[in-house]
Amino acid sequence: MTLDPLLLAVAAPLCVAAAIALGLPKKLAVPLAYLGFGVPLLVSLWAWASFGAAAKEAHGYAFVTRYSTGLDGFGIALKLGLNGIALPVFVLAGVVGFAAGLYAIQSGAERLKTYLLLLLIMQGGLMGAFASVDVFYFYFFHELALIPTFIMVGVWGGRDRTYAAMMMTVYLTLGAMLSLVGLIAIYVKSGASSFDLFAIRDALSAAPLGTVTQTHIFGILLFGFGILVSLWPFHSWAPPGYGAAPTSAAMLHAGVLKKFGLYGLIQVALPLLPSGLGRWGSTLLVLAAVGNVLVIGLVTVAQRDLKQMVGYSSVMHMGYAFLGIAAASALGASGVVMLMVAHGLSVALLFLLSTSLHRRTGTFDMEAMGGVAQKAPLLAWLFVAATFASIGLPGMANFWGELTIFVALWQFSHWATVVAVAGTIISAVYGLRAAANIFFGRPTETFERVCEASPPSDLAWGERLPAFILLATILFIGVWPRSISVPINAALGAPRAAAAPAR
Amino acid sequence: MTPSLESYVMLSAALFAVGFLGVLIRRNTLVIFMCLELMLIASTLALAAFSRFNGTEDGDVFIFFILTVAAAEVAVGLAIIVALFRARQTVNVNELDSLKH
Amino acid sequence: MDFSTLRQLAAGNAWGAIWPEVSLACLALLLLVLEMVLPRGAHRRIPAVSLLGQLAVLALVLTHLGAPTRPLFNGLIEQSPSGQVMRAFLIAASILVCLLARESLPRQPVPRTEFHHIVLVVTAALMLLVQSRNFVMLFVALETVTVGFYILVSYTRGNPGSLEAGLKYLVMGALSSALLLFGIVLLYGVAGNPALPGRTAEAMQYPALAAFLEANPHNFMAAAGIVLVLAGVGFKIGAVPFQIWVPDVYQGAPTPVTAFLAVSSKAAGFAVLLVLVEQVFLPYEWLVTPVLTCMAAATLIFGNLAALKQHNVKRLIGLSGVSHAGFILLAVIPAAHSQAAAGAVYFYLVAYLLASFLVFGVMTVMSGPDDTRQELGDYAGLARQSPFLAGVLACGLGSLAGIPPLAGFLGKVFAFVAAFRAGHYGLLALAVLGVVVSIYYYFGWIRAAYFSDEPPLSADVLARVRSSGLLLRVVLALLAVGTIALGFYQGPLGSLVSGQ
Amino acid sequence: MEHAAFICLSAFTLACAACVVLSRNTVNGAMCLLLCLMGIAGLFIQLHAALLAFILILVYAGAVVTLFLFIIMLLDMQGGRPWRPRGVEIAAGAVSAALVIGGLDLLALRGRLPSAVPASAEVGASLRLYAYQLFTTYFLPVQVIGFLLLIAMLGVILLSHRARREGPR
Amino acid sequence: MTPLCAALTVLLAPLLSAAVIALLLGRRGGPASALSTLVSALVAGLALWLAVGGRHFSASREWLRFGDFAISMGFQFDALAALMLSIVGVVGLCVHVFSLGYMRDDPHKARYFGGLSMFMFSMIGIVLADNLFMMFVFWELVGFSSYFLINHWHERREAADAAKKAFITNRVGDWGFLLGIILCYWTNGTVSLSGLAAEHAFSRAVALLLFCGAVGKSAQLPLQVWLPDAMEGPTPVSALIHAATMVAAGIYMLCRIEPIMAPDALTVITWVGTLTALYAALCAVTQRDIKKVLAYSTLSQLGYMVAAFGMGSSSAAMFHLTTHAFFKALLFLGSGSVIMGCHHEQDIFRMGGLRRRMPLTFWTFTVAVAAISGLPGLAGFFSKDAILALAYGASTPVFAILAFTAALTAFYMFRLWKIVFLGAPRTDAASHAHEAGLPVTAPLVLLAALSVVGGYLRLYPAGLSAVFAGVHEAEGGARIVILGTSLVVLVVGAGAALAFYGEGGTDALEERFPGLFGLLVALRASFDAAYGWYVAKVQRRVAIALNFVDIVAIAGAAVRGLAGAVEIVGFGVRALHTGRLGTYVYWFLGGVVILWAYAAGLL
Repeated sequence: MTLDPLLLAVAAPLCVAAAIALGLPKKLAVPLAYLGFGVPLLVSLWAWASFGAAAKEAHGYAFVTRYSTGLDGFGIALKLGLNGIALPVFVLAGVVGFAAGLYAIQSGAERLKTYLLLLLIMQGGLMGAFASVDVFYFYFFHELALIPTFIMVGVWGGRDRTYAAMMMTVYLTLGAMLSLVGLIAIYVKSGASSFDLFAIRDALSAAPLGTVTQTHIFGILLFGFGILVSLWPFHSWAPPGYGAAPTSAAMLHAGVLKKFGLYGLIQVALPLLPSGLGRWGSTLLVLAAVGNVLVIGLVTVAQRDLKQMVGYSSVMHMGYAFLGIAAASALGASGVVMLMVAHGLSVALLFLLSTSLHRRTGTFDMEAMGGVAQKAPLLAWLFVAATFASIGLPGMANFWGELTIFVALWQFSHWATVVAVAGTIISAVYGLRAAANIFFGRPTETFERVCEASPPSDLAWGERLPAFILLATILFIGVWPRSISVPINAALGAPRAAAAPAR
Repeated sequence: MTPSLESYVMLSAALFAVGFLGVLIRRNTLVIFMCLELMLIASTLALAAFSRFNGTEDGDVFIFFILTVAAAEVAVGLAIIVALFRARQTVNVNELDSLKH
Repeated sequence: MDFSTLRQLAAGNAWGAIWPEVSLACLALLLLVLEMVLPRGAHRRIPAVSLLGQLAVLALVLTHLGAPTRPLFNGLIEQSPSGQVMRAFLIAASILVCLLARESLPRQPVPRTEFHHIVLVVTAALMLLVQSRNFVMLFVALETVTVGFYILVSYTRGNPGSLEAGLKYLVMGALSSALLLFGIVLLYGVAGNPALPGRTAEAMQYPALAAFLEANPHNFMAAAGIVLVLAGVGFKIGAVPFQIWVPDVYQGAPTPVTAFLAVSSKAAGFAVLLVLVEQVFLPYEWLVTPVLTCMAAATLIFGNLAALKQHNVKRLIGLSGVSHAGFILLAVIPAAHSQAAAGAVYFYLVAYLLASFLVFGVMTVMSGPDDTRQELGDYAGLARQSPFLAGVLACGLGSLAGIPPLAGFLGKVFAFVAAFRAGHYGLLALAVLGVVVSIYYYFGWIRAAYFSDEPPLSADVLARVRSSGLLLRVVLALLAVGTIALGFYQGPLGSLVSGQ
Repeated sequence: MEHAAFICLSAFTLACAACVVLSRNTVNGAMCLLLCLMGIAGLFIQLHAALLAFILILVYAGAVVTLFLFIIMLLDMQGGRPWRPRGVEIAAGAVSAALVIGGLDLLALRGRLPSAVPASAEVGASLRLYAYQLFTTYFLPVQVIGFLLLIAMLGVILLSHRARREGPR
Repeated sequence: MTPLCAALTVLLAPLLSAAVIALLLGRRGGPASALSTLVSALVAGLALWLAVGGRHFSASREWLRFGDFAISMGFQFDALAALMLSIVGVVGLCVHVFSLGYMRDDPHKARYFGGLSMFMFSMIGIVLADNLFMMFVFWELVGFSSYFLINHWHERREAADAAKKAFITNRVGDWGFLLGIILCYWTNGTVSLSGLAAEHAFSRAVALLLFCGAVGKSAQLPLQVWLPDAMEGPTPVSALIHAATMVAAGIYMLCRIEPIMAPDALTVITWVGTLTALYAALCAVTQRDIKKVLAYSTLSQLGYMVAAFGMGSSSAAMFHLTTHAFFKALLFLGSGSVIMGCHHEQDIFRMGGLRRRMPLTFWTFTVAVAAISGLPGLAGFFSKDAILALAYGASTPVFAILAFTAALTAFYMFRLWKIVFLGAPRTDAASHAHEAGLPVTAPLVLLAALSVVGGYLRLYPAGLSAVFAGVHEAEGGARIVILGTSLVVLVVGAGAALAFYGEGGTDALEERFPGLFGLLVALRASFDAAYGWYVAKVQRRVAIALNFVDIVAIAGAAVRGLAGAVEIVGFGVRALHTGRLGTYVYWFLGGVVILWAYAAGLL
C-alpha cells in the first residue's frame, strides 16, 4: 500500500511516544521527539499546499483512506480525510503542535521524557481527531489527546495543580460524555448504523430526522461540546486549568484541543441536524455566547494574574465563535472556522510568551512588573504583537474571522452584533493594559530587585523559534486570508461557493 | 385422601421462610449456618413433592446432588467457623466486623 | 447392571468434547500427585507446572475457537462460540491468578500447591457453568465454584481478615444459593405440572423449560422462580441489592483471589445471565427487563457513589467492580434481541479482564504480608520510584475508567450503543454520570501514584517493588500492550462481537 | 389417615424448625434441627421417596448434625452466653417475619397449582432408576461432585491445620 | 510605468521598508532612517506625479469570499484621493527629513523610522481604498501605527498610557464605524465607494454610525480626549499623524462617503464640528505646553472641517484640510525645532526671546501663525473664509460660534507666538537655544512656502482642483460681511493677545482673571474627569463584581458545591457497609421482597 500522509501524521507522534515509553535513552528520545512533532507539521503544510489541486471525493473530502480495524460490523473504521473545514484546523494542529513541541524540548522540564511522551500522545490525538472522517475516531482521538493534560497539569503544573487537574478532567469528561451520547444518538437514529460521516450524511439527506429529534440531539451535542469549548457558564474549568497547566500543554489545549468542540458543531452537528439549531440558537446559545463576550470580557478586565487573564480571554473569544454558530448561516460558520485557526495560533503564542515572561520576572502578577521592554525588547514586541492579534488587528488572522462573524451575526440579531462588536473594545482594554503594565513605564521596586538578582535576558532561540513560527502563520493568514478561506468556502457550500475561483 | 401438592409446597416454603428468618435474626454463626442448611433441606422437600406429583424423576436425582453439596458446604463452613473462632474467640457475627466502610 | 447401561453411558457422554475441563482437572490431580512424590525442595517447581499446563490448554482452546453449536451430555451442557470465548477467557484468567499467587503467596505462611489445585478445579467448574444448559448441572457447577471460593477467600488463614471475609462470603453465598435453589425448584415444579399447557417431563432442561414458559407467559410461580434465580445470579455478578458483600470480601481475600472473584466469577455470572436472558426467560421479558433495569440503575448509582470516597484500594476496586456490573447490565438487558449487545458484553468482559489484572498485578506487587490494608496513600511516589508500575497502573485504571485508546473505552461505547438502541435513555444518562463520577476515583488513584511524592514509598514496599518477579513484569507489560492494542485494533475479536 | 399423618408431621417439622431459630441454647438448636430432619424424612416416606429419606437421615443426622454438635462442643458453647435479642433486633425480626409471611401468602394465593394426582412410583424401582440416571444422564455432575468433595476435603484440611512450615521465603 | 503600478509602489514601498527595518535593521538606526526617508521621498515623488498626471483609475481584487459575501482590496484613484495622497506624500517627506535631525541621537531610531514607514503604508491604504472594508482595515492599522509611535518613549509611563488611551478611544469610534459598515453592507448590498455613489440610499443610522469613526479618528467631541495626550509622542509624529494626516482621515472618509449622507445626519455632524471647534479653542487658551496648545488648535481646526462637511460642502472641508495640513505641520515642526533648541523644554513660559536665537524657526513659525489666524493672503485665510461663508449661508448660530472661534484662534496663537519668541529668554536653556541643522530647517521652509501659496486654488494642478469645485467666494453683501468678520476677529484676537500677555514668566490670564482661567481649566479637565470616573468607578467596579460572582457563584457554589454534595452522598453510601453480616442479610431480604412483589405485580 502506498504511504498515506495523514496516517503518517497521526502515527508518527504516537510511534515516537511508544518508543519513548519503551524506555528510549534521553539522547535518542529528544531527536526522535523533533521527528514526532515535525512530521505532522510537514504533512499538514503539504496538505495545505496541495489541497486545492487534490482530487475531491464525496462531500469535498480529499486524501481519503480507510483502514478496517475489525469493527466493520459496528460500522466503525479508521477513515482519514480532509475537507475544507478540517484542513485549516489540521494545519493549526500541526503548527501549534510543532511550536509547543519545540518549546517543551527546550524547556528542560524535569522528567522531560515523560513530558514529551504525553505531549506526543496529545499531538497524535489532535492530528487524528481533525483528520478522521469516522465520527467514532473523531471522538476517540479527542479523548486520547484530552487525557494526557490531566497528568501534565498534575505533575508539571503550577498553583493548586492537583485541584485544577482533577476538576478540569472531570468537567471535560462530562462534556465529552455528553457529546459521545449525542454522536451515538446520530449513529443510531440516522439508521446508517455506521459512524462513517459519509454514510451518515447520505442516510440523513435521504431521510432527514424529525425536527424534534434533531433539536434534542443537537441540544446534547451543543452542551457537550459547549462544555469542552468553555461556553459560559460552563467555563469554570478553563481559567484555573490554564492557570495551572504547563506551557506546552496549555498551548496545545487552549490553542487546538479546545477547538474540537466548535469543529464538531460545524463539521458534524450543523450539517447533519440542519433544523436542530433553531430553538437553541435563538435563545440559550446566543445568551450564553453574549455572556462569554460581555461577562467574561469584564471578568478578564479584573484579572491581575497574567495567565488567568489569558485563560479568561480565550474563554471570552469563544463567545464570538458561538455567536457565529448561533448565526446559523454558512457565512457565520465560515467565520468561526477562520476564528478557530486564528485564535488557536494567537492564544498559543500568548501562553508561550507569558511563560517566557514568568521565567524572567518570576511572577505572573501584572502589577508587580513594569518596564520589561527595556530588559527584553523582543519579548515585549512579540507580546504586543500577540495581544494585537488577539484583539483582532487587521493584518492578523483573528480580524477576518471576527469580521465575518460580525457581518453574519447582523442578519441574525442586531443587538447581539452590537454587543459583540463592543467586545472588541473590552479586549483592547485588557490587552493593552496588560501590555502597558508589564512592559512599559518604569519597573516596580520588586521587579527591580528581581533584576538585581538575575538580570533578565531577551528571548533565547529556543523560545524565539516557536514564537516566530506562530506569529508568521498569524501574519500570513492575516495578510492572505484566501489561503484558508477558499477551502472553507468550498466546504461550507454557500450558494456561489462553486463560482469562487479556487486559486 | 392424600394431601395435595400445594400443601407440600407451602410447607417447604414455610420451612424455607423459617430458615431465612433464622438467618436474619440470629447472631450466632453456628445457628445461622444451621438455618441455611434448613433452607436447603426445605427446598428438597418441595422438590420431592413436585417429582412425586409430576411423575418426573429429575427431582429426586437433584435431591441427591443437593444433599451432597450441602454436606460439603457444611464441612467447609464449619472449618472456617472453627478457624475464625480460634482467631477471634467469638462466633457472634456482630463482633466480626473488622472489615467495613 | 447390564451391558446396555454401559452403552447408554458411552453414548450420552462425549468426554472428548470437554477435554479442556477434563485436562484442567487432571492437571489439578497431577499437582497433588507431584506434591506427594516430589521432595519438599522441588515443590517450588509445582506452580510452574500448573502455569505451563494451563498455557498449553489455553493455546489449544484458542485454536478451537468458533466450534459449532451442539448439545453435549444429553443436553446438560452446550458447546457454543460464546462458550468457547468464555472458556479461553476463564483459562486466561486462571493463569493470571496463578501468576499473581506465585508472586504473593510466598509472603504468607500457607501452602501453595493446594491453591493452584483449587483454582484449577474451580476454573474447570466455571467453564462447565457457563456452558451448562440444565439447572442440575448449573447448580452443581455453581456450588463447586462457590465452595472453592469459600476456601480460597479464607485461604490465608493466619489472617483474621481473610477468615472473616471467608465467613461473610460463606453465609452470603449459601443464602444466595438457597434462593437460587428454591427458584429452580419452583420452576421445575410448575413446568412439570401435568395440568398446565406445554408441560414438560424434563423441566430441568433449558429448551424444554423455555418452551413451557412460552406456553404460560404469566404464571406467578414461574415468575417467582425466575426472580429467585435472578437473585442468585445477581449475587454472583454483584448487582445491587446483592452486592453488599463485595467490598468486605474483596478486602479480606488474598489479592489473587480477589482478582479471581472480580474477573472469573463475575464473568461467569454474566455468561450464565446472558444464556438465561437470551434462551430461557425470553417469554418473561415483561418481568426480566424491568427487574434488570432497576438492578442496573441501582448498581450504577451505588457502585460509583460508594467508591467515590473509598481509600482502601481493594474495597475501591471492589466497588468499582460493582459499577462495572452496572455498565455490563446495560448491554445484557437488550441482549435478548440484539447479537451486538451480547457481543458488547463479551468485549466488555475481555477489556475488563485485561484492565483488572493490570491493576491487581500492581496491587499484588505493592501488598505486604497483610494485604487487607492497602491505602491509596501508599501509592505516593510510585511514579518516581517505579515508572513502569505506575504506567501499568495508569493504563489499567484508564481502561477501567473507559479512556481511549484503551480497550475499556470500546467496551463502554458498545454498551452505550446497545442501551441507546434499546431506548434505555434514562439508564444511559445514569451511566454517563457514572462514568464522570468514576473518573474522579480512578484518576484519584492515578493522582496518588503520580502527583504526590510525599510521603515516599515505604522501604519494604520499595523492596517488594524492586524484587518483583521478572515474569510478572513481562506479563504486565504484555497486558498493557494488549489493552492499548485492543483499543486501536480489534481485529477478529471485534468482528466476533459485532456478530459478523 | 394419610392426611392426618401429613398434618402431624408438618406441624412437628415446623415446630422443630421454629425451635432451631428461637432456641437460646445452641445445643438445643442442633437437636431441634435433628428432629426437624426426622420429620422431613417422614414426609419423604409419605412421598414414596424412602431412599431419599434414608439418605437424608444418613447424611444429615449421621454426619451433619453430629458435626455441628461436635463443633459446638469443641467451641465450648453449650453453656455459652444464651441469645438475648435487643429491641432493634426484635423489631427487625418482626418486620422481616411479616414480610416473609406476606410472601408466603402471595405464593399461596397466586401460586395456585392444578393439583395433580400423584403418579404411582415403586420404591424399589426408584432406587434402580437412580443408579440409571446417575450413571447415564447425570454422569457429568456426579464427576463434578467428586471434585467438589475433593476440594472440600482439601479445604477442611487446609483450614484446620495449624500453620505449616512453608513460611515466607 | 502605469498609474496602477505606481499606486501599488506607493502603497507597498513603505510596507517593504517597514518589514526590512523590522527584520534586518532592528539595531542599526542609520541605515533604517536612510531607507525610510528614501522611501518616503519616492512616495512623495510618485504621489505628485500621479496627482499632476491627473489620471483617474480604479482596480480591485477579491481578497476574501464566503458565498455571496466578498471583501475586496482595491484602489479608487480620483481627484480627492490624488489630493490626499499628495498631502500625505509631501508632509510625510518633510517629517521624515525633519526626523533625521530631530531623532538623530535617539537610541531606538530604527524602531521609530520603522514606525513611520508603517504609518505611511497604512495612511496611503486609507487614501487609496476603494471600499469601506478596506478602509476599515487600514483605519485600524493607522491606529496601530499611532499607538506604536506615541509609545516610542515607552519607558515614560505617560507615553505608554497616552498610547493606550489613543488606541482604545479610537476603538470606541471604530465600534460605530464597523457597525456602520456592516449595516451599510446589508442595507445597500455593497460597500464599494463607487457602488455607494450609485446607490443613494440615504440612511440616517448608516451615516451617523460611519460618522462615529470620524469622531474617533478626528478626535471630535466627545472622543477628543486622546489627542492632547498623544503629544507624548515625538514631535515629528505629532506633526505627521496628529496634525496633518491621520486625524484628517476622518474628514477624508466622510468626503468619500458623501453620497450616502442623510440630511438630518449632516445637521448633527455640523453641530459636533462646531462645538468641537469652540471647545478646543477655549481649552487651548490656558495651555502652557507648546505642543498641547497646538494639539487643541488642531482639534479646533478639525472641528471647522467637520462643520464645513456638515454644511454640505466637502470641497470647503478638503480645502481647509489641505491648508491646515501645511501650516499645522509647519507649526508642529517649528515647535519641534524650538523644543530641540531648548533641550526638550516644552513649557512656553520657560522659553522666550527665541526670535534672536532661532531666526529661521521664528520666521517660518510666524508665517504659520499668521496663516492659521487667517491673515489675508495666506492659506488659512481663504479656507477659513470659505467655511465662514458656508456657515453664513447655512445658519447664524454656527456662523457666530465659528467666527468667535476664529477670534480665539488668533488669540491663543499670538499668545503662544509672543510668549515663545518675543521678549527676553526666561531660562538659560532658552538663552542658549540655537538653530538646528539643515534637515530641520529645510522642511520648515518648504512648508512655510506651502502655507503661503496653499490658499490660491488656481495654483493647484488641474487634476486636484476638481476637488475644490465646490468652494465659492461669497457674493455681494455676504462677501463684505465675511471679509469684515475675518479681519475683525483677526485684529481683535491677535491684538488682545499681544496686548494682554506681558513679558512675565507667568500666565497673565491666570493672574488677572483667575475665575475665568479656572473655568476654562475645569472645562478642559471635565471630559478626562468624566472618563476617569467611568473607568475607575463604574467599569472597574463592575468588573470586580462580576469576577466575584464568577468565582463565588459559578466556580464556587455551582461547581465545587455540586462536587461537595456528591462527595457527601458518597460518604453516606460508604457508611452503609457496616461490616456486620446481621445487616447485610437484610439487603438480601429487601432485594428478594422487592423482586417477589414485582413478580406478583404489586409494584
